[in-house]
Amino acid sequence: MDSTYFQYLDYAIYGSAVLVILIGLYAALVKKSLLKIVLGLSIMEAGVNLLFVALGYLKGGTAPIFSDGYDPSQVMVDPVPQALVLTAIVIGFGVTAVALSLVIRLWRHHHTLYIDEIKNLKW
Amino acid sequence: MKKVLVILLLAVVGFYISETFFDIGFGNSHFVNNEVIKPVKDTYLQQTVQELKVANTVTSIVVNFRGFDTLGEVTVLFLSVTALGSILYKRRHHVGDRSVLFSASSIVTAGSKLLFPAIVLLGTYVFIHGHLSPGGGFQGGVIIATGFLLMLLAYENYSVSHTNLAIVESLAGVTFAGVGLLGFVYGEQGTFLENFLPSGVLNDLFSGGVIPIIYIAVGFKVAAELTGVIYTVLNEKGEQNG
Amino acid sequence: MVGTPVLFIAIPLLAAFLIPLFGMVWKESVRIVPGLVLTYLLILAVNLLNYVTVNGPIVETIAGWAPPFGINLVFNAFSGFLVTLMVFMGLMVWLYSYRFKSNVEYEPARKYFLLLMMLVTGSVGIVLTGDIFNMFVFIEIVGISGYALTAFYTGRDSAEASFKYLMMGSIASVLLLLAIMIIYSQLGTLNMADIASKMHLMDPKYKIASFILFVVALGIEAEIFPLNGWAPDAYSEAPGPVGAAFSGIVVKGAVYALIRFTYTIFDLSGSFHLILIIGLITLVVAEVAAIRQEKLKRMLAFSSIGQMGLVLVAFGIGTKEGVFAALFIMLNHAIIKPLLFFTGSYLVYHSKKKKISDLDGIGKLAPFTSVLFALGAFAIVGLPPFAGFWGKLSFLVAAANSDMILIIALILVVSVIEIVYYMRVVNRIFFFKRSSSLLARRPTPNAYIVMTVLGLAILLIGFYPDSVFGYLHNAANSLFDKSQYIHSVLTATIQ
Amino acid sequence: MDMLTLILVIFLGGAIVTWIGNKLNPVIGDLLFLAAVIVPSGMFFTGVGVDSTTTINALGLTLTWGLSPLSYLFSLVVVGLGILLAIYSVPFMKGNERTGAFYFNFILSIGSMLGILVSKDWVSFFIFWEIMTWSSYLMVIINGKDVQKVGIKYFVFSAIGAYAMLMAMVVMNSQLGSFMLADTFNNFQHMSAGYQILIPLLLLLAFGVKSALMPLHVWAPGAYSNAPMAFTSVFSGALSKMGIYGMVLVMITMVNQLPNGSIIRDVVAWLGGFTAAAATLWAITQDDGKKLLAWSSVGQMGYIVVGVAIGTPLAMLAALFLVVVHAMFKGSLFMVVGAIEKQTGTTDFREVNGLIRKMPWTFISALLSIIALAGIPPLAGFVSKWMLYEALIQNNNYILVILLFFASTAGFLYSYKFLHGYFLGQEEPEWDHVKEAPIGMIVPMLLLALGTFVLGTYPQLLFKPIDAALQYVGYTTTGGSLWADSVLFSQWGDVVMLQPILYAIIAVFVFFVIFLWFKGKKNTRYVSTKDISTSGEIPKEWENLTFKVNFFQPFERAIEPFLKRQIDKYYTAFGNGLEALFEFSRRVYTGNGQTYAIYAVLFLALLLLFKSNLFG
Amino acid sequence: MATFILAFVVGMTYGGLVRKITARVHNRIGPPFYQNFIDAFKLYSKTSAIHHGAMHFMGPAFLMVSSIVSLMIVPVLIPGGDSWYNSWFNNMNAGGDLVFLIYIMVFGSLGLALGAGQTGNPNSSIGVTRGLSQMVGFEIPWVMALVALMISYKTTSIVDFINIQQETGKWLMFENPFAFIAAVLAMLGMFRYSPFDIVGAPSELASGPVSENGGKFLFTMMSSGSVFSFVKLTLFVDLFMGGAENLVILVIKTFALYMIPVLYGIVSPRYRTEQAVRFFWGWPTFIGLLAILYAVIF
Repeated sequence: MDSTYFQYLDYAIYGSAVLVILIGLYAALVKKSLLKIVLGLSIMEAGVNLLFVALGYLKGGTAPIFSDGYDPSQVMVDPVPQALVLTAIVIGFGVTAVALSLVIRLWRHHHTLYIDEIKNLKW
Repeated sequence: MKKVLVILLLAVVGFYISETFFDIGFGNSHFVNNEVIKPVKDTYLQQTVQELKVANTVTSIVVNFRGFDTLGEVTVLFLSVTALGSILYKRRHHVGDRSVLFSASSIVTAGSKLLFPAIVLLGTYVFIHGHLSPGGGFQGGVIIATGFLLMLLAYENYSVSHTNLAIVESLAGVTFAGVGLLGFVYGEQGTFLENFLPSGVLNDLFSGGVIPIIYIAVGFKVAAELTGVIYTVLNEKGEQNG
Repeated sequence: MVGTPVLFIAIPLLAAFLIPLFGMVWKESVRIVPGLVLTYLLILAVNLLNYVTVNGPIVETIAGWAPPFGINLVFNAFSGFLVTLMVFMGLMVWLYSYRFKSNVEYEPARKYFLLLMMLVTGSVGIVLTGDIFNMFVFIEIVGISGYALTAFYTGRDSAEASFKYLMMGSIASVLLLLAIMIIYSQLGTLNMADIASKMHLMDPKYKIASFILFVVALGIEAEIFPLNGWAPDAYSEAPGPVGAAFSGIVVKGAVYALIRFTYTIFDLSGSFHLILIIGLITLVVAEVAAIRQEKLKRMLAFSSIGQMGLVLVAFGIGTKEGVFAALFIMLNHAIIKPLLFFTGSYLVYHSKKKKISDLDGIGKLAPFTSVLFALGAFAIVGLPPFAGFWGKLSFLVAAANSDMILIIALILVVSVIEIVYYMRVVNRIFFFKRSSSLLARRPTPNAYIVMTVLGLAILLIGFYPDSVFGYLHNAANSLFDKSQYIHSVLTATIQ
Repeated sequence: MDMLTLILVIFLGGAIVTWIGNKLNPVIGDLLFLAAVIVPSGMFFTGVGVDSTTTINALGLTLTWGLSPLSYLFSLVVVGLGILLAIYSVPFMKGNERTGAFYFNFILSIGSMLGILVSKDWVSFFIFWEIMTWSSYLMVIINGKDVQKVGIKYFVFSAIGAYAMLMAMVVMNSQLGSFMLADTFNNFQHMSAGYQILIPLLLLLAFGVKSALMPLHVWAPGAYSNAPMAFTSVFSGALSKMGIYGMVLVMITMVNQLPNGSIIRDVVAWLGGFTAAAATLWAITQDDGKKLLAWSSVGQMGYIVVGVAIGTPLAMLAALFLVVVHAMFKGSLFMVVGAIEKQTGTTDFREVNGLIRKMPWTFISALLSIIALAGIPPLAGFVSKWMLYEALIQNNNYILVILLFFASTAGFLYSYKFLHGYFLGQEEPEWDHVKEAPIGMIVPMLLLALGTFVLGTYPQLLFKPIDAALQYVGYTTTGGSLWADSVLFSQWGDVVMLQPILYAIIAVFVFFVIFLWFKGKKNTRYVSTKDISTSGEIPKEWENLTFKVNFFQPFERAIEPFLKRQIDKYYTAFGNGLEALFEFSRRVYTGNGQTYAIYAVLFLALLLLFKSNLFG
Repeated sequence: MATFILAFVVGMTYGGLVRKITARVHNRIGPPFYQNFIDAFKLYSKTSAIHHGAMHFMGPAFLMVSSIVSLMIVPVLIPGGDSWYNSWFNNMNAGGDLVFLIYIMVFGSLGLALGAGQTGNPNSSIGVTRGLSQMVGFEIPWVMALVALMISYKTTSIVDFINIQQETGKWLMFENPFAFIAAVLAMLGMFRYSPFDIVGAPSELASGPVSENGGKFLFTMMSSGSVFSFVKLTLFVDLFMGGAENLVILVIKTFALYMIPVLYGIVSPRYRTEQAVRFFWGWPTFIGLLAILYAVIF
């Protein structure tokens, strides 16, 4: 592929990933519903993973898999970020699960998901 | 007011982060045979082929080079299941009564009964071939868990016994940690999580030493844990409807 | 050599996976097994620490790949000291809560002890690991078990506290990942020693960005001031022993990470000052907030945040004496604050609102617990001849030797505030008219043992500080020479 | 083990053992208590020489303990008072539920005071100082009476002082690289000029708090009157003297080396004089014996501070003499109040009166001590006061002389008020049941009171140790002894010359007593105090004509404008303001999780924005 | 002893004269000047029937002690004067020290106060408090005056003062007039005549410290009081008027000095206590300050 194409892609990919992070953060900071906050958190993690995977890309790289008929001449993308992202995804899943269970608990306790009403602990 | 403040803050943060990453540059070419830094990935790539005879480098990294991370990650899953259990724990915990959003039609039930074995089979395939092809224990485990999810959604009274789940995930975890500890004994360097089995030949199913074993264990574990999560959450019915 | 550092991680994980199976066979085992594991770990830690003090740091490589390719664990005097401390505290917390949870059924008990063990393991892992991503994983382990333990009591506001903790925690993890990314993208490696050795190759722009992200991410765990909103809620709503575990174990891990990044990995000029300023702000705000608390455990939480701020200040001084003082304060805090949490949670056990004013004259009812609480209070405010004094003294000496007169004055003013609120509580306990409808709970035998051990430790360190002097000194030295760390890791031969 | 260490260890261990023993059985507790105080004290008198030192290594520091003539002088006060009060407090605390805690703190504070005196380096000095502080703090609040107010006030002030000392000592260490007292004093010049000013000020703050110097005195009245009287004797007699001890050290060793140290001297001296005068006025207005004595202790400390601050040999002599004497008479007076409280249950002048015939021995010791307090010859208070005046006049501090004269003259008022309030006046039927205090309480106070008499007659008993102490700290004498340049002892020829007058006084006194006795007592009978000629009519039994309520009303009216101003109020206002500020500042912790998250992002944004400033 | 007799006689006589003069000024006849002696003897011959306990005895004794001791240390005549009877009067003159004197003079009133308090008569206590308050009042200018003297002559010994005045031939009342004025104003209070006589207010019936005292007690008080006034006068003479060579001069000087409070008192109404205290802390103190300044400057 020609490189000018990548000139825009640089910004597009990183930018969109960062944007996803920011959107998630915004949701987590502003939205009033607990579920939306949890959603925001997981969106944030998704954005980070996206960014990380994009970071591992090499121009013209192929998947780092030595299955039959790969040509050693071709450069491979960085496998490490993928491995790390795998871990990160799973961890994110775990955290989200715990968060949702907490939301359920809060619903049990307060019968609302409106975060401004869940302020028994202050000062 | 608050929104404006947050947006401003996010603008600042986003600006700096994206600036940093734009400077790094997409497809960071400075890693390609960079002799000053000598990134570890090059070593990984060549060692994967030469030493471990594993086709999928990601797998080799996940399971062997950075197997310790994976152990921790499995632990995180395990913990999250435990956490779920302890957070949602209620004195009276009837197994079976769970919030039914809608009753599935007979097509769904029949179809899911049809699909379930296929899904499980696919998952198994994915994590058995984790070291050869894209995919691996996590992916396979998730696929299997989706199968269970399907059944749980389709059949209101479909139940998985917690005990079995616990046994499966415990055994899988024990396998992982035990294989790691066996590395002490049999590995020629005597380190944790070391590969002590013959590596075999590249692109062979029985290659890569302990990697397939560990990945299979991981597959079972992930499947069991995700199913457990789904099951626990499904069995949670809010007070409002019952 | 009796064992390798990786056992600190492997054994608990194995046990954690096995515990459900054991539980099916014999229910009591879910309480006992974690204790056994922790005991073994303590023995291991002590042996390794002595080994290390004799013949240098141990670098454990994993999966047979020498660093920087494989993940490695570093057990030198510094990390070893912290590990020993953490494991000891973990054992104490376990022993304390062994009967504490006797009134809950099998299921929660199993989960409680499992999570507790994993909390300790994760913190130990944070301290031991030599790989930043691996540290991230361990931080997450600690985080999840922390959320679960915070929300352990149903029916209280614990879920709310836990949710706040979780929000902050996941933001922290995102930032941590970003920071790791930046470093990896620049240096192509994740091994701390490797990073440290290549740090000079990195453009300061990236250095600064990643360092800031690290500081914020780890600061959330380490309860730095603007980031510590979750801490008081979590401390006060979690079960008593868990609060003790937080203050005695978890925070130590986070602070360790922060310090490791500041001292070893990054070579930024202003980083020490940043740590110093952050610590000062944290200290002042926390103590000031603590003086106005109505709830006992909340007050203790704020005070422990303040102590962590003090530790950061001591680290921020940036001299070897400063590090020594910081370690000493950490040690004291790890011994004293759990004692306060234990005794405090017994004292407020029957008062529903957990208010300090509910404690009037409880000293008559529960003399043993009250006396130990008073001992802890005296020690934590740094009155001689108790443990806290030596830490404070060494800190002040270190600060004075680097000409920080105003900081000394500020710290002393703050500790006057500290004295005020602790003494108010002690006065209420002992010298107030006993309020009716006041019930004290007799501690269970194991709680007696724990409190006595901690109290004796306070007295021992107070009267004979040299008993820990050597370890602290080695730890400070080993943190300080960075080149030795890098060298020992990068030339790690597979033993 | 070395003698000093052994003594201190016995004190410490004795405290704990006594506490436990008292939990077991009160009698065992009492015996252990007496043993734990008297045995090490005896060992101290017999076993410890002035030049014995011992060192202990802790945390890379060396703690050095030893005894110097100066500290020997003070330790006499501490140990002597300790023994007597130990004997006193056994009957005093009988039946009190907190006896164990009392014994514990008592032994601990005595031991720590001894420790302060023997410590030759700042670290152990500070350690013992703090132990003394918190043990006495526990003693102050042990009755559970307005604990939060008085107790916290005391502890906060002590802590401020102690931390000032701590700061000073670490700074000195960083400057001179040594914690030893001697090094810091000798190498004082080598510090930078700013520190040379800063450190003496800090130390003076520290010691001024303990010795209740005027702006820092507000803790004293409450603390003195709140503590059990058996301990208040130690408190005002010995514990406050630790501040004097430190002040002596600082004044001699540091301020003397300052180029313009005379300014500091004058300021401190003026503060002392002001303390003496104002505290005396406050004492006059009190209606409770404890409070009255507490204020008067503050006043007496003022005298001592003046003497120390002037710092001429004569003034030093007077100050140290007054240290010992004040310990004696004030200790005895507090014991008297304790006895009265024990027997009658109250210490309010307006409630008890006419105890003179019920508790004659208590009255005699009170009388002697009061005369000594008022500084009237032939008792010991006079000698010190006189030397003080002379020193001031020789040093041309005339206004201070006036101030002190005024103070001591006003002192007569509260002295009289004290005696009259308790012992004189009409005898009420409600106090008929009152008996004399038990022998264990009578003997110590009588001993102390007579001691003042002996010292007043033979001052040179005390001059020799004081002389040794002063020569040790570097005063050179002209005529062999430091009291040579006192009119009292020079112009009157010699110390011996004083005694004929005193003997004459005693002789005339005895003569007239006998004269009146034989001439008057013969064929006269005692009539109750109801039988008085109030305009001819005899008051009934239930009428109480004793004149107690606002006793010095005219005088108080005269000094009203002064009484309006209280430093205490300002401190309280300051404290409340701080608390309000704190209350406000902890509002950052709004219970909302999102707010905390926003804080986090805000912090991140700030760091990112100012990164160039942070990491240049 | 001779000193005592002299002091007794002179004091009594002055007392009698005062009563006479007062009466004259109030144009009454008044008692003869030897009335006091009669009273004294009468009182002495009386045997009192009751007493109020030990302190009641000690009070007068204290009073007597203070008056006699102060008499002993105040030089009546110039030491080493030429009169033939001079040797009768130097009993402890060597030790005439002002500070000692000040304190020993207070001693008596305190003892008296104690004795009065023992009786339980409220009026006694009231009188005592008034007296003590007033004492605090006039003590300040008095001490200021003395300090001024001490400053200017660097001694606290009365004998030295006398010698100085003998050598220079100038009386200190002219050397340092402010000191003299302050001292005299203080003396007004010291003698407790009107307007400062609220202490033992004679107009009310049987009140003040001396109430409840009859017979021997009152005799002792009277005599000691008269001795006291003599002592004070002598002290003033010694300090400000250069001492006295022989008795005649002494009598003249003392009487002249004595008239000041008397005449001032006769014509002026009585102050309340706080007024008195305020009075003493007003002008007299100011003058005392002037005296000190004067002494410091010159």
